[in-house]
Amino acid sequence: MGIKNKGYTLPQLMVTAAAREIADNEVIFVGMRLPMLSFFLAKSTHAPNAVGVYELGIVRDTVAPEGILTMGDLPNLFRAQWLADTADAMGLLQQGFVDASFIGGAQVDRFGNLNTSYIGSVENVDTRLPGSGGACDLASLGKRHIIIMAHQKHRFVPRVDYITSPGYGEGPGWRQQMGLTGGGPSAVITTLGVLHFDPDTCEMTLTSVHPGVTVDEVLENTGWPLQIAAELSQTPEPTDAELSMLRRFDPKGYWTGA
Amino acid sequence: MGIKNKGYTLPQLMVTAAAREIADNEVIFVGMRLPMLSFFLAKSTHAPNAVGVYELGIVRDTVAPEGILTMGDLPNLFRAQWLADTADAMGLLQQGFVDASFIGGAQVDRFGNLNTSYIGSVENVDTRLPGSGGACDLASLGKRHIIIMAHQKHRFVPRVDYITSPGYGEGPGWRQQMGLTGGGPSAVITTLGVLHFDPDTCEMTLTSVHPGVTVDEVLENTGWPLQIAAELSQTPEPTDAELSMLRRFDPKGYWTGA
Amino acid sequence: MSDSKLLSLSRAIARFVPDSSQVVMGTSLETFIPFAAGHELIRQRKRDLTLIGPISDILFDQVVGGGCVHKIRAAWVGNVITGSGYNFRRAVEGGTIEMEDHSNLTVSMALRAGAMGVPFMPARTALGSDLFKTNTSLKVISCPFTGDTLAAVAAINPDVAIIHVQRADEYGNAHAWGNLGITREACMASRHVIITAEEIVSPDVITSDPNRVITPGFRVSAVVHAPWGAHPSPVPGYYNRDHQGFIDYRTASKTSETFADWQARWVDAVHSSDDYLRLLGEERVAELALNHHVIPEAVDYGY
Amino acid sequence: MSDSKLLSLSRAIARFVPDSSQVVMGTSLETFIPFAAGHELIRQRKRDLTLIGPISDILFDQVVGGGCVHKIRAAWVGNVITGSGYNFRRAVEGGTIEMEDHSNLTVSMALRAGAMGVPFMPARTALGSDLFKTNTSLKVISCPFTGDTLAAVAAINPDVAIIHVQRADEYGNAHAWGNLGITREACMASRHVIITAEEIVSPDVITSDPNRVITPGFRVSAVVHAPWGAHPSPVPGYYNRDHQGFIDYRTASKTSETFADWQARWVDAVHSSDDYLRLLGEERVAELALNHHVIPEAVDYGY
Repeated sequence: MGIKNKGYTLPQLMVTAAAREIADNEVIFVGMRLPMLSFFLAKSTHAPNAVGVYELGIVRDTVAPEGILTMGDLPNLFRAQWLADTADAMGLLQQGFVDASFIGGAQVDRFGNLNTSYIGSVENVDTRLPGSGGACDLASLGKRHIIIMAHQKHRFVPRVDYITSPGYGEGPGWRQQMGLTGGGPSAVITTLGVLHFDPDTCEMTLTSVHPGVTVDEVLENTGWPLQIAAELSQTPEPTDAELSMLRRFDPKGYWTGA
Repeated sequence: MGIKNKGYTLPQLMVTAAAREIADNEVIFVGMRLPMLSFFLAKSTHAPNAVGVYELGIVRDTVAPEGILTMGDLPNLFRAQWLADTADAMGLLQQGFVDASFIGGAQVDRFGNLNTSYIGSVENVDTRLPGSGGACDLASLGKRHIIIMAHQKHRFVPRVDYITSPGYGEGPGWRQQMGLTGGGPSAVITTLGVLHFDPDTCEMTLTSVHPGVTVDEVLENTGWPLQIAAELSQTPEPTDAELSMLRRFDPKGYWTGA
Repeated sequence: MSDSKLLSLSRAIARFVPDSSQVVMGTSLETFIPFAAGHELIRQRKRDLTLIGPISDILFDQVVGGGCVHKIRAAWVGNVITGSGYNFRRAVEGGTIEMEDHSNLTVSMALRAGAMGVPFMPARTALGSDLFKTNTSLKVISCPFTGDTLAAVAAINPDVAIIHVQRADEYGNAHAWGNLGITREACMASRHVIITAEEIVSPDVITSDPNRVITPGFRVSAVVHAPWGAHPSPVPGYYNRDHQGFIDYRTASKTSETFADWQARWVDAVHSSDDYLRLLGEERVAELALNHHVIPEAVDYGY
Repeated sequence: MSDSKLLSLSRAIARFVPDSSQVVMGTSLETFIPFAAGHELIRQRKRDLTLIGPISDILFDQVVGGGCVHKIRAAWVGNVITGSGYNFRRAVEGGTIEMEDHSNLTVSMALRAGAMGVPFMPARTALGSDLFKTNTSLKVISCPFTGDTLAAVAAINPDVAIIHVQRADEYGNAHAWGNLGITREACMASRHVIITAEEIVSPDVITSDPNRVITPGFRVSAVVHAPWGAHPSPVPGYYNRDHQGFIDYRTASKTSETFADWQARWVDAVHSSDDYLRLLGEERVAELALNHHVIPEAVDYGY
């Protein structure tokens, strides 16, 4: 993958890239795994006033005082701003108070539709995945969402087998037609690079590649003819300060270890 | 009114009669004023396991430790079983967990429809009354409700000017037709007697007169030809035990004074 | 941490309740009624307000009497222990205010719809009633699954919720305990939330018990220190209901003239909670104090 | 006061969870997962259950592995920190269980509809998604007021909710603090509620803080004393999450054979919370203890 011996791991690079998608003062619906670390990193660096909303019924504007593996670990409840119901968190989301969220996926397509439910078909299931959780809600209702996933050809497919979390569906105008009032995916952070969505075509477009990754490598691992941005950059590496933060949030390297 | 010098007041008689409409173990949605006293009296005598649900978000299975004038007086919150939302109380009601409730009214008609909103017409208001509060919900959703009101000809009218709280509408089948899934008024406790509803015709029928009240007096004060039960009785008088309870719940006689 | 949202009552009302606002208040029914804030609406001569609430007790009657109200969307307006609200009666009978008649359940569902970001909520109440005649926020619908006849209640998203609580920090995080009525949905549904609080406390007090917080601080626009701000209604942990205040108000509000006197004395001449307490008198204040206490069994939010 | 509802875990499950029941559990998502009760379902060889919940973590996977499940109505089934639930995968891929695919919001709305006694609730989520293909409880509707396209979610009224809490009295009044997920609506919507509690306390403890009660006692059918009943998930005030338990379970559940060994050791051989704690070992139990404490600032519910 080309980032060995650079002093950081691939997950650390991805978490850092994802954190940069968060602006200060934003309300973030925080998902599990890497997204949680991205939120913590953003809060501790450039977005100190970001507020975190968690689907299990937590709002907090501070980082948990100790490394945690799930959003329900007790340090994440400790001195929270609000402990409430899932519906309360979802109400904030559905009203449009959530600026951004992060979602992982097993399959994604050129319009950012995500599948975390069924590989194969519903009638003839090859692989059953865990399902939506809150992902479908975040993809439907947030102002924007950021996708984080492994960049592999069997995951980056022309058309997902099942839409768990709607992206731009079949292209421009589709969300409005379905009744989705706004939002849609804004970025995809992968193991190879960062992609954004073309505002006109709604198509995923490669905007940066990770250090040591070539564009050809990205194209080979994408199941459709991928659009490349005119100004393609290299994904910025995590700084030492970011890395030391990340080690605090994930002290055992459970999520971001090599 | 004929009950002077009997050692109890008319409101005390009415509250006692209303209390007898509650059975043990029932869940009662407790309204303001006399109904609250009726519930307390029932709980302290023949219905010790009755549970009280209050629209402001209180469930309690004990009587408030001190006389109160509103359901929101702090003694009614003291050691409550549940302090919650109005919607929680209404959910119990709408699901069908409430056995009985009490409603007052300014106008009632032969089918038990109640008006606590507009006298005259909506376009040309003679008198504006306070409105529904929770009464419309109780009348719509409880398994049964008991009406408590003054028995006067201008209040007992052939057809109410405005249906705030639906009774049997225009007669048999009306509630089902409107989409109301059950319930309806079961009794009316008035200043002159007690009335129940004929299961076949849904019409209000006089079943007992208060001590010293004649049937003619009731008929004169009713705005339509009132049905009289074949077995007409006299409303039982409050016992000494009931009266002493009532004095505890309403120590200053605010509701039940002469 | 964000900037402080602590404002004086007059600045909070001036800034977040312009004329023609839709205002939800009195959301806990008989408890926590934000009288101090309501009186400030009158003092500032607000005009064309729409008042939203469940039963309101006498607060709505006062604001109507102050000439501030264009429309009421509520289930009940009056004086809980004495009956009619006379300013309200005069205004409706005189045709000077519009009325949207709710039940307690429909107003709760309207705000829950607002809080959940959906345009309506279904209910089984009010079917066959005349509320449908005087409330265009109600429609009869069929359930898409069962075919049941239902009442659809249109969402209400007020411009501002005015909520009285026991304690809040300066960032808008507020604790309330006691019955909550429709407070949670009112806060969630409203564009702005003004918190008036018996006490302003440090954020550490609030984060010591996050289950008591009624709405997240980032949704709150202003925090006001308003001791005795709910008198004559009760506030759990602080003071009992002052029944005499409601009984006196009944008499005072019987005519427009007597109401004007009441307003001059109890509203226009009052410029602070100290003024108000002086008017009330020490003896009356002392009578409302709690004499029996229940301190909850401890819990631990540690890790 | 009514009769005591205190039962042993085995009697509560035997009595209130017959075969073919619709069971909602795991309602607080990652916290308070009622593992002890779930294991009792397996020990009693329940059959044809329908499991309802939001994310379930590994509890649903275990009950599926135990052969108790006919259908799942949930948003997510797996192992939060490791990914897939292998019993669940095998069962769906093998066609032995039916699936109704929800999102966290739709399952909450389904239970809120049940709790409010209405046959559906509207939402704006999942529109355009394939959840509509694998969930007949979802339909597309138009708002009767705005014409907006909405998702209607059909009500779910489970036969029984199994809820783990910190403390309860023997009459079914229970305190829970922490994040509550969909617990409130699950309790309200269900015909029966089984409470499993870390501690059984006197009613005075519960009535000292009525805002912490999750559902009124008269709606509860059974109360079970189940210390450590949510392990390896965390319980605020009692113990931290035992991540190793989830990691070990991942390995143990990889094949049907290894799962059978796991079930024999961790479920079938366990007959009490003492058995379970012995199996866990003192050292591991000690590691999960809280080391940092936050005791809330006091409040007063007096008068």
